[in-house]
Amino acid sequence: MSDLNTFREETRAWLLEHCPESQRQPIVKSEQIWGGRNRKFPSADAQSWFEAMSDRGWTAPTWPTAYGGGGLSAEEAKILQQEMARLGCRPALYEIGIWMFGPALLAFGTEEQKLEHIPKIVRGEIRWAQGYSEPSAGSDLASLKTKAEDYGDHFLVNGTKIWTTNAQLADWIFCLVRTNPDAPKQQGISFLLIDMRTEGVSVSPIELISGESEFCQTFFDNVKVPKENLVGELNKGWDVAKELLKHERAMMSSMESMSEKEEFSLVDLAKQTLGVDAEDALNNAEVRTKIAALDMEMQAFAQLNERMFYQHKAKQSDPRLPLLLKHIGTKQLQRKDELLLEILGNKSLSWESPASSHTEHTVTRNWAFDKAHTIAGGTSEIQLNIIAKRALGMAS
Amino acid sequence: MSDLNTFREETRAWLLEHCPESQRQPIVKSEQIWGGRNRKFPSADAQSWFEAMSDRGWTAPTWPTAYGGGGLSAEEAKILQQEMARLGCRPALYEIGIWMFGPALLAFGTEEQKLEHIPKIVRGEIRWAQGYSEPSAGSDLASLKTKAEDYGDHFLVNGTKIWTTNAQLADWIFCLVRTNPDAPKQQGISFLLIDMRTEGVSVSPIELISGESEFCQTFFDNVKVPKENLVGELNKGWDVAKELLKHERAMMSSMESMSEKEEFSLVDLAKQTLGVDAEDALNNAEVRTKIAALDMEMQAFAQLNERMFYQHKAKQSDPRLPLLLKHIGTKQLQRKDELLLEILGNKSLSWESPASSHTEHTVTRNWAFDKAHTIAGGTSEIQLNIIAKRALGMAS
Amino acid sequence: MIFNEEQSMLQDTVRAFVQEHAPVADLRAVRADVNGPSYNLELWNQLVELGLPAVALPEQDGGLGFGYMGLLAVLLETGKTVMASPLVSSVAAATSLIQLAGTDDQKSLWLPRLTSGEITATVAVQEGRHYSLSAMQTQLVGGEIKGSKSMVMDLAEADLLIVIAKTAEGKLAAAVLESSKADFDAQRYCLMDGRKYSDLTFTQTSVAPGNILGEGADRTAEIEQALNIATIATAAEMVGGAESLIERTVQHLNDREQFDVKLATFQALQHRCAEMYCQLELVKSAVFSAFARLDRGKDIHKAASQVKALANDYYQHISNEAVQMHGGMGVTDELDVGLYLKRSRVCNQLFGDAAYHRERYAKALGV
Amino acid sequence: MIFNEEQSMLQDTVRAFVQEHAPVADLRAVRADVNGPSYNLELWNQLVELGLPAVALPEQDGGLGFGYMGLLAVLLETGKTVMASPLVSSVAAATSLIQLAGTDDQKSLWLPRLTSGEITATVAVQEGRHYSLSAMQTQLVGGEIKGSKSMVMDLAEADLLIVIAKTAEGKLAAAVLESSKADFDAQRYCLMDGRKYSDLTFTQTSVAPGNILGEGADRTAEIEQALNIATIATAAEMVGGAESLIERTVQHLNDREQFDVKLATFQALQHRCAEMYCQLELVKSAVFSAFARLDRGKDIHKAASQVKALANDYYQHISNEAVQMHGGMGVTDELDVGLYLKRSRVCNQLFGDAAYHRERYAKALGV
Repeated sequence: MSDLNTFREETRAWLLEHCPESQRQPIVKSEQIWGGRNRKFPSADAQSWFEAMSDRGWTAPTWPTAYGGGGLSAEEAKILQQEMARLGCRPALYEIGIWMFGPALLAFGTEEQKLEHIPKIVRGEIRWAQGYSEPSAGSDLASLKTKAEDYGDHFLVNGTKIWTTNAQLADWIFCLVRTNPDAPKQQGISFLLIDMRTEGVSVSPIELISGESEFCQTFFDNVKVPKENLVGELNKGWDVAKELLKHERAMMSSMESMSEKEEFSLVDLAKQTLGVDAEDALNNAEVRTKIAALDMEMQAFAQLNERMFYQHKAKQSDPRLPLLLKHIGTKQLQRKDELLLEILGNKSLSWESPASSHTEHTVTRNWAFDKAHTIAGGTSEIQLNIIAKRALGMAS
Repeated sequence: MSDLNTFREETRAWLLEHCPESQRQPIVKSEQIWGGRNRKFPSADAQSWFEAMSDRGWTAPTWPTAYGGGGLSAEEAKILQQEMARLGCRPALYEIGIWMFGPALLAFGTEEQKLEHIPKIVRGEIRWAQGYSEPSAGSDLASLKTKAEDYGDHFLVNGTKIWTTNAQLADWIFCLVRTNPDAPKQQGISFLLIDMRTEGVSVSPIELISGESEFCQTFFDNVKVPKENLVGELNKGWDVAKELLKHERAMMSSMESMSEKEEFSLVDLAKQTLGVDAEDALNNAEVRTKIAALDMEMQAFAQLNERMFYQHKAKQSDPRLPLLLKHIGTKQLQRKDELLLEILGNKSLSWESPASSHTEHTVTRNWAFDKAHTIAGGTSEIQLNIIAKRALGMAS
Repeated sequence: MIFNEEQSMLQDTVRAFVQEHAPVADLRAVRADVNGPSYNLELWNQLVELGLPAVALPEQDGGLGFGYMGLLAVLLETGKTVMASPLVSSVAAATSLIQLAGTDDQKSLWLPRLTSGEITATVAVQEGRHYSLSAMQTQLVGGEIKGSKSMVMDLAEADLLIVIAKTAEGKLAAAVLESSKADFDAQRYCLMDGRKYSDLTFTQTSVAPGNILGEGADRTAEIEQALNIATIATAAEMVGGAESLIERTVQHLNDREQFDVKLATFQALQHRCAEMYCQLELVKSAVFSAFARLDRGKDIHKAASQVKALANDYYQHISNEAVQMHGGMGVTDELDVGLYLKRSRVCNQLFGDAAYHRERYAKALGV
Repeated sequence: MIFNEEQSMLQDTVRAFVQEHAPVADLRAVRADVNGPSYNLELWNQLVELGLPAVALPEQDGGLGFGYMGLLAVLLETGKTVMASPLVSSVAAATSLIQLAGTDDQKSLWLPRLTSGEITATVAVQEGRHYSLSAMQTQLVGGEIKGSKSMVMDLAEADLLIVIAKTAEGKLAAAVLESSKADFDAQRYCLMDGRKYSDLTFTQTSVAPGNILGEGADRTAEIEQALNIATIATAAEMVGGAESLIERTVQHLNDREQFDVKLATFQALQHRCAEMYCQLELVKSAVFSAFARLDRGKDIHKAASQVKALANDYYQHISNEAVQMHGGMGVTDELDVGLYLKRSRVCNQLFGDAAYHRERYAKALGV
């Protein structure tokens, strides 16, 4: 029996022993475990499962054991993932420290920085936020204005970051700041770590059109940041950001499946709704056509993903195809939302009115929230630019 | 009674006397009278009506009598137009010399040039063609390459012009040519008149996707053009072209009504077609929606035109609205063509097969021909640029 | 097809008033007060002082004689700031119903109080999820109403409630109830446009014969006409909103720089804005045409469907584009664009969605 | 969902052959010869030598066993140059019909001659203006065919004509006629794609029992399956055409300068090309999925409608955009884009237009 087979069997046995039955049910958003000084566990089972995993470093399976990681090879990590999926084990920890920041710090951080921050990420003791976007920068990230001035042993940071997800819950934030105002855009930017408890840091939530808010604006008013919190070289923060960005896409897609947003099948909801109300059958010839048209395209999108999967398996991946996913997927999602609104009619016009059901509220809230999907993480306009240039080779 | 009222009565009487009954029927394309050395009249009535009009200079009512024009004031010309419309008199002469070139020559030509060319236009003796576009220039007219080199008493012209409408029938052509290759684009261009009989001029027809062709490509191979055929100053041809362009739009819209293209009502044709074939009623729920949707938009376009008319009457014209017409109108026309094709099904796939009727052939030919409408006379892309900048004031 | 001098002056007056006194912030205040009125009563009283409840009606009915084109001028302006008011529920819908379908006695009883602004009224017509006259179930038989109604506007503020129902013969009838005294169940709720709506249930609500418009005569045609008026009035408000959204979006793109150039210089955005502007002027022309037909006494059955279907689809498109072009800030509640977006979806459902009106229009075309 | 090694090699072979021997100019030659054959017979013979008529069928039926995915590989490539051939009429439609619906005797009578390329066959199914199986009127009762058929492909070149008709019980039946000997009226004509089609009238055409596929057994399901195969084969050709059009358009925009910059740098054009490319990869994925299902023996009723509706709409859009982006030259016959444009409209009508397939798909969804 090969080593990997041994590893698989041992892992399976270990998971069966340490993952309580309750932690092998599909997870709901409210039971996700996020890190942080003030973290809370939804249940004793959740805490014991988390601690078993983090003790082995399996919250970050491939990270070096020197920093508390699991030290697994890529093959072993894959087996761990497969076995967890097979048993239905919940992810032990949700953290952007795990998904994005940790890998970048491992690549660019000093030994001291790694020893200081990585173990706390693995053990979920510190929750990280991301400070990239600024109110006036939009898609042009490199035009950021938050500045960090050199004051000898520390930087003095002034400015503001927006879309800092759950910043009110975060302990630390990693930021892109301008350290050389005279250099061309991307060349005067550094990557800085800031403790949210530092004097001068404040957070205010952003209310979205959907009424929800997990986003914040974070303000820095004469915030002193020790020099040792600089990651990578001075004015070379863009390189760190690029490394981090590589992990963001992977995270975005895993977030999708993890966030467990309550979604509805277009066809199922249409059948329920159009079928029940006899009067609605009268004017749904057009709606019926729209349902068929959209469902066909959504199937084609699923088939595109499936085709990419088989290409990947055969090591014949077409590098152009991944460039299409975000634009197509988000546009379809918004079309589906609009069509569901049309089908639900006046019951889809609120996420709180007593005249509508939970399902109707959810459809409506999704509709509003999903407007952000064609903006966040690279606007559709940027995606189309990229497709034109990189997939089609159009001159720029 | 005012002078204008007198003029109206006299004009009406004169028209009644000189316009034969046969020339007061709606005109069909084959009976339009175009000028030219080889012009032919479709009937004796047509000839007598043409000669009566041209003798009075009323083929060009407002042009000075010194050059053979009618010498009418704007008010009188309007009355003539109204009375002709009231009696249903056919236009006496179709000529781009009348519509576009004459007005520009009157503004920029020398006395000799006017005396030479204007009377022949008024009397329909010379047919003019326009030589602007070039194969490699597209919408960027000013990048034209046809060159006219100075050889003392004459220019030597080499190059090619495309989309020269009916050039095979024209006697003369007015051209934009490059006389200074070193100047920035628009500043090295001159406006030149060329006799098509000159050695080195040749014409070849362009076949369109609709199988039709009234367009040509015209070639100039070492063509000697006397210096006196330069209109306006050397290298200032762009000014003449701009003057001419002002008259082009007016012509384009009057051409629309004059060209009498056989058009079909979407709704009428749909009723005939969908009603007759019982089997087609089965899958037309979607088509029915499309008909309603497009008809609504076509109505709105008619209402936009109507609103502009009333604004104009009240001297409250919104200058942004005319900028919209070409884009909206041509797009709707193409949508209508596509929908008619969809309705007619496999009977709409040819303009010559014995399996289809005259109506079906015409619909199909229109479909193909109308693809040119969003390209010719300013592409839709240029139109949208203009709307964004001039109507909406978007920065450029 | 265009405003006459009086109508233009009226538009100027209303524009000045709305821009100064009823900015979008006013709607936010209405929205925040979830148990409060559906519109700012004080602002409404000021509109009453301007005579707006009487604007459309002829002088013999106590109106100011601006014609419905006058009401159009008003709605285009209030739409620009998504101002909440009973202009659609009371002025366009209920007042037209009484004027068109009422007997002389009924008109003289109610119209003066409506045109003076002493009272307001609203209409209960929609049922279930989607507005559909042909699918209407509520019955008015033997002097009693039975059935349920959804999405009734401004009910708590209205003195009169006009219920549209079907007679035993399948004709339409309109019953005028005093909303505070009549016997029915009402559930009041906010929708995402920040305004208040009610769902009603009538188990056996009695109506006196004198409270049925026309007092027994068949008023189906008049009721349909009044609802068509309410339909195009809704569309008029939507056109005002769409116009304002395009202005705001162009302004944003002209102000905002990215990659060292103004966003407005990006050709893809220019073309999309130009397309939106084409849509705006198309639907605006259709709206002007419909109101002009109305004032000329012509039928507006087909026109109403044309106008509402176009307004629904175009405003939906324009509000989506406006949010997208405002970027990240476009999805925050801080910016006003989201309020237009939500109002557009509510308006979509008032007096018929686009599919309903396209179906009705296709029928009118005879296809 | 992707080609295996053999299928990829087959695609490479066909690509090399088509690009070298069957450029778009070949279709022009076919078109110019209005009374000539519907495709270049010499080129077809070369495809026969490559074994293409046998590509999809399993070895026990005389096929090469590439599966239908092999046929997909072929059609994507021939589609790229809008090559005229009987691949859809004979290989995808008629051969599948016999293989699926024929008795063992019928299969051994006809399949070897079809797979060897000795003969070709075609199918008469469409009637009137629009393809619709449910609306089919042609009857096969008492051994006689009565009815008419439209838009039959490649009839003059075909040795066998398979007529789809309804039985007295309303089931589908397929009758195999020797096209040169059978008694029916045919009107042959060119369509704008340059190929030849025929409209047929059957007054009382006799069919021997042995010439009815299945010889009396109900073959409705098999006939529908074969027609679904022809449907997705048509879509596969369309995807090849659309792919080539996008390449040509991008090439043109990269080559052509206007206002001193390459056309390809205009953002509005970039975005429109990017959208076209998204459409292409979506429909291509759907086509791969449908052929893969077919080879796995799964039902493709819904998949066929999905694929054909998407191919119709996308290719229509892409061909319109390609003409527009080629500017003035795009509307001349000199450029090839117009040939793709016209072929796309002909393909739209073959085996069902988009509205037909959306309707069929909606029914399959159960809405």
